[in-house]
Amino acid sequence: LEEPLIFEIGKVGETGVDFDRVPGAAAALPFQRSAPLDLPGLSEPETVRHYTRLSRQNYAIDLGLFPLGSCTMKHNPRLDEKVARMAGFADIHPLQPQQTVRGALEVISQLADWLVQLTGMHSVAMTPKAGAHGELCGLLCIRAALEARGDPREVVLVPESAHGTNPATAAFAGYRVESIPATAAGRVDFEALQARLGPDVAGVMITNPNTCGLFEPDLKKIADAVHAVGGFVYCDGANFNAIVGRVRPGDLGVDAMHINLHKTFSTPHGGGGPGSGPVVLSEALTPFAPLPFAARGPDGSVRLIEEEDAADGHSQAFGRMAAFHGQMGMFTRALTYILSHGADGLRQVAEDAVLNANYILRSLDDVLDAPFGKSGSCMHEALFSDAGFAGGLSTIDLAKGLIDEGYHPMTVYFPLVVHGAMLIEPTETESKASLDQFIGAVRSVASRAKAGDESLKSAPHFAPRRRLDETQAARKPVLAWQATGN
Amino acid sequence: LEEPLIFEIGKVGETGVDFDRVPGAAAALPFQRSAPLDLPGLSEPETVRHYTRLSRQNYAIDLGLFPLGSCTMKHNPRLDEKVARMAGFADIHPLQPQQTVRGALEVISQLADWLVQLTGMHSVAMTPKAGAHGELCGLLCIRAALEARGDPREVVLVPESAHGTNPATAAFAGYRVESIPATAAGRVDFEALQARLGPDVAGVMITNPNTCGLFEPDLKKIADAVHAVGGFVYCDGANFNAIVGRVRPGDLGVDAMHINLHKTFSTPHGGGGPGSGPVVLSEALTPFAPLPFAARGPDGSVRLIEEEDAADGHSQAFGRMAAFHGQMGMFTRALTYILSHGADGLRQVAEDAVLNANYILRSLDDVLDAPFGKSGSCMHEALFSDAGFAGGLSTIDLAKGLIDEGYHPMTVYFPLVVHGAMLIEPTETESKASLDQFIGAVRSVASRAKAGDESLKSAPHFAPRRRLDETQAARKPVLAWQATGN
Amino acid sequence: MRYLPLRDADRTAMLATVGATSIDDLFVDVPADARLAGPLEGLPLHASEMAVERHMAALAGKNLSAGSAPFFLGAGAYRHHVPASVDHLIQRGEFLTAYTPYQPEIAQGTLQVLFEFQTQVARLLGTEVANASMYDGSTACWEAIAMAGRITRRQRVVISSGLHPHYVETVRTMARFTGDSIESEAPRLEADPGDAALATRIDGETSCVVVQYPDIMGRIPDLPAIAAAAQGQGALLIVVVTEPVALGMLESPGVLGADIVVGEGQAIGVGLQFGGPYLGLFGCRSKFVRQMPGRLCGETVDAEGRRGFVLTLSTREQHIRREKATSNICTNSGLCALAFSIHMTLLGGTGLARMAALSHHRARQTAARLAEIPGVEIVNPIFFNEFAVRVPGDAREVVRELADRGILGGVSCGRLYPGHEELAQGLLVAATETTTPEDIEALGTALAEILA
Amino acid sequence: MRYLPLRDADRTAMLATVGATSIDDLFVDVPADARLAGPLEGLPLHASEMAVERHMAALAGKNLSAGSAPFFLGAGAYRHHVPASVDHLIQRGEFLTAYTPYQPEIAQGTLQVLFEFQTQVARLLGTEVANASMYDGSTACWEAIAMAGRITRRQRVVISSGLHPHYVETVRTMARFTGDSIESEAPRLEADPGDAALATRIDGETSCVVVQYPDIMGRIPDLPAIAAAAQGQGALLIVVVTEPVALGMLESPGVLGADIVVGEGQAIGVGLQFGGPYLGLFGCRSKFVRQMPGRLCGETVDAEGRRGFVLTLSTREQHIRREKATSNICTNSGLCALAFSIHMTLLGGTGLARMAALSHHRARQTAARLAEIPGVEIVNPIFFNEFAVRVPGDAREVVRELADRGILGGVSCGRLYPGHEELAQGLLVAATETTTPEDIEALGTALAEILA
Repeated sequence: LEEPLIFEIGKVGETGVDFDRVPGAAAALPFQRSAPLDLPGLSEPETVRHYTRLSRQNYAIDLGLFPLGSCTMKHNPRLDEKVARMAGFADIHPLQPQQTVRGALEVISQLADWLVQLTGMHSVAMTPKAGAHGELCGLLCIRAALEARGDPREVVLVPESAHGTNPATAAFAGYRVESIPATAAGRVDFEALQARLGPDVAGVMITNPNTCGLFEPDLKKIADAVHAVGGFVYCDGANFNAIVGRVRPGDLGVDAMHINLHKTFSTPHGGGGPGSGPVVLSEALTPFAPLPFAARGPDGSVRLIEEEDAADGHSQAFGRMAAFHGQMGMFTRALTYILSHGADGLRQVAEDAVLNANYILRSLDDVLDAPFGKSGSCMHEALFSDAGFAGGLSTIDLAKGLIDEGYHPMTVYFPLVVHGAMLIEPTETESKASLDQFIGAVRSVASRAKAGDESLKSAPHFAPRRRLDETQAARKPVLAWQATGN
Repeated sequence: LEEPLIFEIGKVGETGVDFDRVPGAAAALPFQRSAPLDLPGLSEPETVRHYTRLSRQNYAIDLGLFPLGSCTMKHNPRLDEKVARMAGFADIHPLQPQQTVRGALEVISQLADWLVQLTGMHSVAMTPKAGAHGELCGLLCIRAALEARGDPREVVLVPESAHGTNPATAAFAGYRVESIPATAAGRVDFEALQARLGPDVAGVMITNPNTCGLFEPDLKKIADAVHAVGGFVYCDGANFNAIVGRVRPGDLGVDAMHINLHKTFSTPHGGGGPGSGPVVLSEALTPFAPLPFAARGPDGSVRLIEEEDAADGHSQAFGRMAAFHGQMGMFTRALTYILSHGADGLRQVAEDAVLNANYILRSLDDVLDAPFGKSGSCMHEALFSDAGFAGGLSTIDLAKGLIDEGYHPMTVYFPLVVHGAMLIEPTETESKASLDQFIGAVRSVASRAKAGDESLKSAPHFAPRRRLDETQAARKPVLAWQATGN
Repeated sequence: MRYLPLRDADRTAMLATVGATSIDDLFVDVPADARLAGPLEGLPLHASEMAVERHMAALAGKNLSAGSAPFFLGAGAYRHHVPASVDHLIQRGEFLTAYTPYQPEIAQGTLQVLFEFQTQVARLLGTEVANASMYDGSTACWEAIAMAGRITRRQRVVISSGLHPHYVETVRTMARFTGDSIESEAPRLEADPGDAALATRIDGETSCVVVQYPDIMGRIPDLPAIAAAAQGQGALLIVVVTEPVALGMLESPGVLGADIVVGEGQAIGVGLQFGGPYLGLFGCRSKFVRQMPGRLCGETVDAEGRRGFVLTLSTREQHIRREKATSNICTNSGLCALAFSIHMTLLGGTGLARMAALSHHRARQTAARLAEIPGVEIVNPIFFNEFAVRVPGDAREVVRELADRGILGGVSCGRLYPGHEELAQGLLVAATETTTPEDIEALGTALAEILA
Repeated sequence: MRYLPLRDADRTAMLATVGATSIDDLFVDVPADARLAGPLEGLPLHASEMAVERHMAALAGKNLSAGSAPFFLGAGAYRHHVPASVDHLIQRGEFLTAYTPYQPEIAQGTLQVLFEFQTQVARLLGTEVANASMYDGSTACWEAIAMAGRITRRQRVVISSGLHPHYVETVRTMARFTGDSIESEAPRLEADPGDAALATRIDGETSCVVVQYPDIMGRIPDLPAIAAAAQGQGALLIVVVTEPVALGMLESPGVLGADIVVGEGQAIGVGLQFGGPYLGLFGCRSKFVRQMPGRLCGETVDAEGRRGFVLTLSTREQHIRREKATSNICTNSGLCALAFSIHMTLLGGTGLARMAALSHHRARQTAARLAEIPGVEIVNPIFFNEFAVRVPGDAREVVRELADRGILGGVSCGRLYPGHEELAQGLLVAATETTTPEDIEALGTALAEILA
């Protein structure tokens, strides 16, 4: 049965919510609406059924391994969801008097303490709303620091293999982006980087472990070189899951790094957010952290520093990243996750994540080309390419073939530095049995791809939909029901 | 992907639950276990995935119309689930001092008040755990009343069309069961019943509306006749959904009736329970109601009458139906449901349930034989037979064919008084659009059945499983994993 | 009316299809004088979700929840920590809003769960087979007695004094109408569970002996000895377990010789809920399987040879056998069985053992603290997680005074055994892994104050 | 460690497959002096679910939740009743644990929801198109300004004094690095929203005018007049809505002439959550669609011609365009958009109108009660569900004293505009359908006492 749109199910004029009647005379306001909005209201039975049915057209972690490289699709503990729904967290207003939200401020402070210690940094800006927002926060701190010393600069260096958010963020922050090439071993080319450094370079943005799933062994050397010319090092923390508890970025010279709470600390992805991107900062950048922030006073209690207090010793704060104080709902989940694992468990997370990825790398490198696999182990994700596929088949066909095997595909065509890239991140929450079953499926589809099996071209065959026409969607966009636009 | 059993996923010796370590010396108890039980423990990710995947092999109300006649598969409001989980209801012990559970006793009392008023009866025994348990409670009240007047009797009369629980219950209560025939119009044969009445008859058990989906117009006459010979009338309240708010069984002479809270008052069926079967009682049976019960005192507060108080004026109570005080979790849900609908909404429930059933009856009686359809309207469910199917096809084949259309089948081969019966109860929570779609599907399969379409014999083709071998299952039962028994 | 999707325009169109002029036409079979003209008077009309939620929350707020107080109640209902994932999973609509799996092709989720549940329960109880659940422990206990009667064709039931008094009452009620003779007596406040005396009551007319393990006072009866005594007379041994977590530490009753083992499964996965819904566990020797009450799920294959599960042996059941059924049970405790099974899947045998060990440890700490209080005597020093203490004076009064101090201190024997003055000083105290040292100290301090 | 399925035996076997002797071998690329030898010191080790739950519950218990007090806060975050089914549905694993729908064949659930969401938002805002969500209202506001700059190729931004000060601060922060000139000032405690003065500030270099509707004081600006003034100079009108429920009663901004409409969607379906995650709404004229930030879902067909949905126009986005993208936004507020959409699906236009009418009614009742108090002045008598009052003395102090009495009485202007002494007497008071007459009386009584 095909599921219709809500506009095809319900009628305008009806509603599925009961309200008490308003007694007395009708209101008279300027620009008062003459008729209710033309949106249908569905009864609860219709609503529950609609969304339940729709949900079943999705793939999700709860259904199976979700090997999207760099996205860290790991299990989301249900305790975290329960805690986030406690009335004391879910039902408090951001502008309540601080005396009535002591526990909330304590959550922010405890989480901040953990993030600082796990990264070996000096402080953390908690308010960014997602990873990309955190990148922006970090770059704005760098920019504020440079401006504070009267040394505005123009260029940010970004490796070819970076997430698209990195150059976009740098551009949004007003910088010119220049690319740094990669070595044959999939790392930043230190020589090329060093050659480009100069007084116009505000900083570099480096992902570590990088998007090839490899640790950047030269990071400390790079940081030293950047610092030597007065620049700063921004680290994209998307892959922190691979090293949490084993390496502290602060020990490698990083000045700023965002942490995707929905990756390393397992807040749910929810079909595309919400995220949360706290940014840990070095001592040099700390004075410029945005407002507001939670500060623990001498008596141990936590206070929120907002605009009204900023004048007292926080005057270099560069401003505000968003209204209110950040993604509280994600903070409670992340803190719950962190306390569940503890210092030992988080270290185990990194170890198991890396072990699982290497197990996949070695179990597939005979059927799939592993561009950097020969040179050693990987971190938390295994990178392959479509080299060797026959019959014009490429990465997309293997990906769609995997759907028919019951799996979500890996990240495809990223990083850009590898042709037909396939980036597999199993995460630490998959069992060996689960990996073995997945490996079997990939081997099967890979063999077909190498044999030029034509049927892969039209895969998936058994999903809720066959391949969708993305060209048509973009050429004449239909973005709302019956309102075909243009 | 086939979902393995938990015993095939997990390993014995592992666990998915963390506990603090027990310090100090090990315990020494008699019969202490030498090794942990041989049950595997799965990590939370494995567990969540296992049950999520399994759940998707089920059909459910949340997925579509669930037309099981007499089972009243209506929408389960989510507010009811939320309320039942409030700590003040979910996390209280049945033997807490009464001073600490005033709210819980109030819930029982408020629900009891509603049930008494909606049925026009005198009192209600709240403790029975499900409908069949309520039947037993009602019959035991009758038996206690008869014994109290020194007039034990031997026979209970049950119509042919009754649910199997009726005769089973009567037998369990120590009675001999005799059957009453049905008329051609699908009602109890009053003449035959009257002829059988005598001083050996303890009572009759009648379902109203009956299992043919018809109201018993002679119920009052029957009750008068039964009372005239000193017997009692038990009414099976499984179909109360059809008349709630429009008819009070108490006005028709009923002495006892159980109410399936999971039918009329929409507590969830949960794949087979829990149910809850409070029994409303006439004045004559009230003194014999089982312990414990909630009683409102002169000051308006509610007290639980248990064994310790029974001596004071409750000495005729026939005993206890079960430990503790009944299905509290279902009471909170049912009261929430009742308060949501109110007196007007409950009446609308009956009206819409009956209207929906008649709409189905009239929309299908040209393609399916409706044995009692010609004589008038039905109540909340529409009865059809497989008369006219060709090629050896019967009710089961239509039922399985409906599965391939995306629906759960109706109740089949019940009531027994109709050959190849198909009993369709749409309930009031289906929209007209939903009914129209279902009617279309039934019409389509019915046409194929009348044309003798061979492929129906092997339906379903598109379900998680094809037809299952029930004979093999019963001949050599395998009731536990690897413990093949016998 | 947010749960009713029909609109007035729909109703009008449908009445036309039906050929009725008004809804009243469809209720013509109802005698005129029994038709209600409108909504019942004196009752409230429909209300918004917000209003109903507030009303119910206000009632909930009048109760002192176990989690918000030092809590030591047991006596057949135990408070253990249930992982958050359990409640999350049982709320999936496909489990919550499904019916009994009568159409197995589209109910394999529920059926496989029941098959796994049966296996878990059978191993826990130490029996060869287990059914797909009963209402609760007390009704399961009666069903076991009735089943023993069918097997032995005898009617004399010998019940240990250690059986939960509500269970005894339930059994007595049923037996009053079936003619079984039920022999039981109240327990004593002493360490000896009375196994020897029990054995002497068994004779050649005894259908079964019913023993609770651990018993209502927390004592651990000698099952092998009782099994030998019963089976020597051709009687069956029925063992009742009201705290299944005990079986994480104690040997399973089936292994110790029980013929039928029933239990209250609430402690695992289900929660307190003021007494219901709970979960009846039922296991027995496989040779008795056709005399078992309740639903059974069995393994089979589908038309393509794939493994699948169905409800089976339904010829025992009321919907087929009618008055000749082994029981009248129909709806059981499906969702509670699911919750139990998920919790048990997370625990495994090892987790259960750890939960049991921690519960036992907390109970021992509690007993040690209470023993320090002048006038308080620990009745049975050997126990799993529940024990009886003797207090000076009526324990009912002590419980009330503890509640006044915000402490839920245990179950008084006076409440369980009204009229038994010899038990009035008895107080049953239970602990689990949820009990904290602070809870124990709070109880000890308050009790010392009350008794001072 | 309950979330980690690997066991030591697995690890050993897998290390063998990998060809490593220990896990350390896999971290060889990490410089030796940066490798941590063991768990970080001074931090706690892993804890049981029960222990963590208790810790977090204790923290939650230190907060005064809105539902447990008379509650009158707004100022950009509103407390409305969210039906229980909303939270039930968003917790389905298939929604909760899915990723951004990059593989549309197995993500039609999320994609169809986004398409429905876009349609609902577009109709609500009165725009032709809407995107699939932004982080929140404040960041959406900045994105709209940046988009207006791309469209007009101008850099002068005129901001109404009625825009939420956090939004102004957010915009100022971003503009500090992009070179846009931001012109704004604090509002006054008066009934006039200052539309006329705003219009005079628009000139031929103005990129856009940003107006909040209703504004921070609850006043309702004259959008058609401002639209005319802006568009007459070639500038765009950006309207910001922080209380979307207002649009149940007030005409949609797009209908009144706005070119871009952004909003905070939190009030519908999402809840308070101490400020986040919230939900940015973003709609505009369809001619600007290729300049829009954020994800867009579009309708298309699959290889068999069936209707389906995909993310589209991604050539605007960072993962394709990199530094030339219209925004750096990647993860947005998918789950909040789902919650909003479900709540809106239940409400429909009619339910939204009723919720708005009831909220307005409660706010009027609140204003009437407060007006009775000597010394209290209602600043703006025309409002939707939030209004400003002038109290004698510093409103911050009044708010604190109300909190001491267990009442969450509003947001002081002093907190929103530190340093603006002329606003210190201002208190913003909001009501919704969750406000009861008892709440209103409690506020009135307490405020009268405090001011007495």
